[in-house]
Amino acid sequence: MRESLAVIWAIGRKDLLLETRNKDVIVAVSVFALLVLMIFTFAIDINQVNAKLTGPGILWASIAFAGVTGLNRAFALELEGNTLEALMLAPISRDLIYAGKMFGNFLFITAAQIIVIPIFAVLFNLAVLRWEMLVVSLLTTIGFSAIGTLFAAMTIRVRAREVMLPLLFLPVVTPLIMAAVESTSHVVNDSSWPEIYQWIQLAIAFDIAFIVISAFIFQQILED
Amino acid sequence: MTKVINLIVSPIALSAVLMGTTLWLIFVWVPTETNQGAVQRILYLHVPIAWGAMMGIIVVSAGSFLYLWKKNEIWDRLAVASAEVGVVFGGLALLTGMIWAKPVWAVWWTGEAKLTTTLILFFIYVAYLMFRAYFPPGTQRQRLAAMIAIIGAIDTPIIYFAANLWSQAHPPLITGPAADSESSLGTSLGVVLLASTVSFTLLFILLVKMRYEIRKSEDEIKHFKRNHQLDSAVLNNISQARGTS
Amino acid sequence: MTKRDPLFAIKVEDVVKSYAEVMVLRRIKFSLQPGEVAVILGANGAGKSTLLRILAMLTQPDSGSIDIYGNDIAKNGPQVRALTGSVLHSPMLYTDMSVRENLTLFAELYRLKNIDTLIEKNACKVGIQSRLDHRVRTLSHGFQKRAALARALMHKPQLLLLDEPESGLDSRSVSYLENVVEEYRSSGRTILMTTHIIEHALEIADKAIVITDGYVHLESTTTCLNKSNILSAYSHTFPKTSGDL
Amino acid sequence: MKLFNYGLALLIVCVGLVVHDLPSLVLAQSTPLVNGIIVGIETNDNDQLITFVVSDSTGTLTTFKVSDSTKYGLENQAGDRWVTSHKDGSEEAARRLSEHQERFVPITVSYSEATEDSGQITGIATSVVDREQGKLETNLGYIFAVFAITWILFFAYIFYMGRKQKVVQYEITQIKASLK
Repeated sequence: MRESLAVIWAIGRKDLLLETRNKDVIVAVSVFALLVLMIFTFAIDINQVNAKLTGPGILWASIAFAGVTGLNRAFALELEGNTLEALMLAPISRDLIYAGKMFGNFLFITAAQIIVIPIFAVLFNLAVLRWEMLVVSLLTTIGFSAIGTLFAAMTIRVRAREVMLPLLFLPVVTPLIMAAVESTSHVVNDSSWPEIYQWIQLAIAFDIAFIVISAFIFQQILED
Repeated sequence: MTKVINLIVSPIALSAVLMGTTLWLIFVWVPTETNQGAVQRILYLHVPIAWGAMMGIIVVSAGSFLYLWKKNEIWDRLAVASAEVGVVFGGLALLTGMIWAKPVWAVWWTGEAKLTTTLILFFIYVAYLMFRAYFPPGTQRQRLAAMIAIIGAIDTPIIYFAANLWSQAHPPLITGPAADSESSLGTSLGVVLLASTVSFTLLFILLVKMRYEIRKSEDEIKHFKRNHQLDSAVLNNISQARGTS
Repeated sequence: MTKRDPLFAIKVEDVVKSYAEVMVLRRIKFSLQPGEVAVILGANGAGKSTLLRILAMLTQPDSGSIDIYGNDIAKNGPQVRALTGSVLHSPMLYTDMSVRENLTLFAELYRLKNIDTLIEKNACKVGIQSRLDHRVRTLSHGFQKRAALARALMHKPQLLLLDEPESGLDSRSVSYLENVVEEYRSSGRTILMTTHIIEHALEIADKAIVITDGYVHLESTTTCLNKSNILSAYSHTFPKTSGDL
Repeated sequence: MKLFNYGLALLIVCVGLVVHDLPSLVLAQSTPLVNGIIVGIETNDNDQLITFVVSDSTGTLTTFKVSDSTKYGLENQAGDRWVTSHKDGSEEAARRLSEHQERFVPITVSYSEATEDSGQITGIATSVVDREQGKLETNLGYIFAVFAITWILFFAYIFYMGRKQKVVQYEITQIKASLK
């Protein structure tokens, strides 16, 4: 167990180290998300009345779209020097590679959210910075990185990778996006915990289901 | 003579006769429903088509699962054939449902759970087919596609649950009178619906079978090409062995 | 859980691998004893690299079985990978990290102890100690390959797989490679490499395996081989009809 | 191409049946009806209903005036049906109708004395009830659309598969020829 965690940490730390060198993913993800937010503030005339109604949806739509681009980048990084194969040569089971890459992706999306959510709060004038929001974004990010890592690994050899990943990713994560949007709108409406909780439950169920499936099938994805 | 008999008892002829009978039942035999009027006849088409789409998804995931388990190409062929036919049925189910909803619910689309689930599943299986088209050929493609199909199948109940919860939070624009009010038709509705479901199930099976056969021929050509190489290789091998020893 | 079978370092039986319409490996069968330095020869596209990738467990064979030191690679993947070191076509290093960072990462993945001294020691073996803190991107191809070799040696694998290790290397790099080969031979460990430089292969290897048309055409110790009978084994590499109908 | 013929035959049967049966599908209607959802309500100072506007499935707006003889048969959300005439409950009528408007519940209005003024139809409602009868004429287009789209799509798919089959067949004959 401790050895496995060390391996996951080594892979994740490597992603972070590379990120500090070339700043590919976090910058791309957060700038993209902010751009989507900005376009929406032009497309929809945001005011006190409709901000609570439209804000949560816009926030998570922008994070989902930006997340996909980030996932694409994060795997492109392993493709450049064929390094994914180097990881595959190591005497570790393939689900540890999955867990390590997922950990790295989780950190990237989280970092992007740390930048995006406060700016969203300012642009839409909404009080999202509550502890419930922490739970929501944590669970959503786990789900995004679990599914995203899986599909990013699957689409590595696909011709139109940049198109194929969102096509697979977005429909499958729809329930998670619904859960995130609904619980965020409960958060901005100051709802009580039980109301948020039913959506949190959905997110938890989704995360558990897909982490288990992904770890189960990731074994077979990498080999051709 | 035998050719004529074969044609008469062939599944295609049977399907055509059944479909014709179904059309007769829908347009002539069954009385017009009083709540919705003639437009209710769409039901006899929409429900069996939606059923076909659902069947497609079940067959895709079952075939994919069996392929991963048994590694037999038969199951992969079955999965891809029924995915393609299922996407046709699914697209039609969405279209016919939308056209039906407009006069009855006064909108083309609402956020109702079944509709949302059908739409998302349609997208997942479109992505499945596109993935197969874009991925370089080989066993890895079949394996990964099978995994996507299974992920889609596992996602289905979660999507339905989420969509249901969502539509409770945002009451759908209109809850359908078609769904709620009892029909004035009684058993005749059931008879036509059953007949139509049987005909469309048969049509589904026929289409899947046809797609499957094409796929099988394609695979045979592929295998033949390999084996042809094998023959020349065997010859070379023999001559080489003579030359060196 | 599995005991090492001292008789064979590698035992490959009936391995088949095909990509779409091309069957790359048809029925590969050979074995190596511990301590042997073997070289796989064959024309371009004969399937040398594919075979090495299968042995390194990057590619799954369609059928056939492979034992490495008594471990079935289909069942004991991680154990086999711990016994194997590979340098394949590309160096497979993170170009934005230094050599030391790369080696540290992989040492951690291989769960090695005393990583720092290990890195220094292996860097000396391949003559890269002066470049340890340079980013891989800034290094020449030869140094990148040496770094890849250092990574493959770190966990003292019993079996070393090298895919055209001398391609693009200068004479200094090649001499480091030869030292490694000598060290392996003297310590009773095994090397399997591919190459297209036949003279060099005959010099350093104990055994040659010639693959033509997806079969092992010739499996022989190098003492009774010379360049001409290997080339005659090559001559039937391209059958007149291969690939076409 | 068996399946091609099959699709063609079905298309002909389908079109034939629709044409043959057209008269019986168009049921004559004795009183003019409008089905649709309420898009506007006007009340007087005593909250009594004066007029309301209904949008039918084609988006046509019809304004209805109410008279004392107008009959209501409207259910509330709980499903209780409230039946009365305008004379006895014009405030309740306004309440129920605005509730229907909020919930987008479709209603059926039969009316008399329709006048058309610059495209705007105005009628005097004789009865306002929860949707009971479809306005059958407007539906035929939808049925036709559904059946046409369904069969055209199936037909196109069968055609696509037929093309594919032809290609495969051609390749097989090529292989057989090359073997000889």
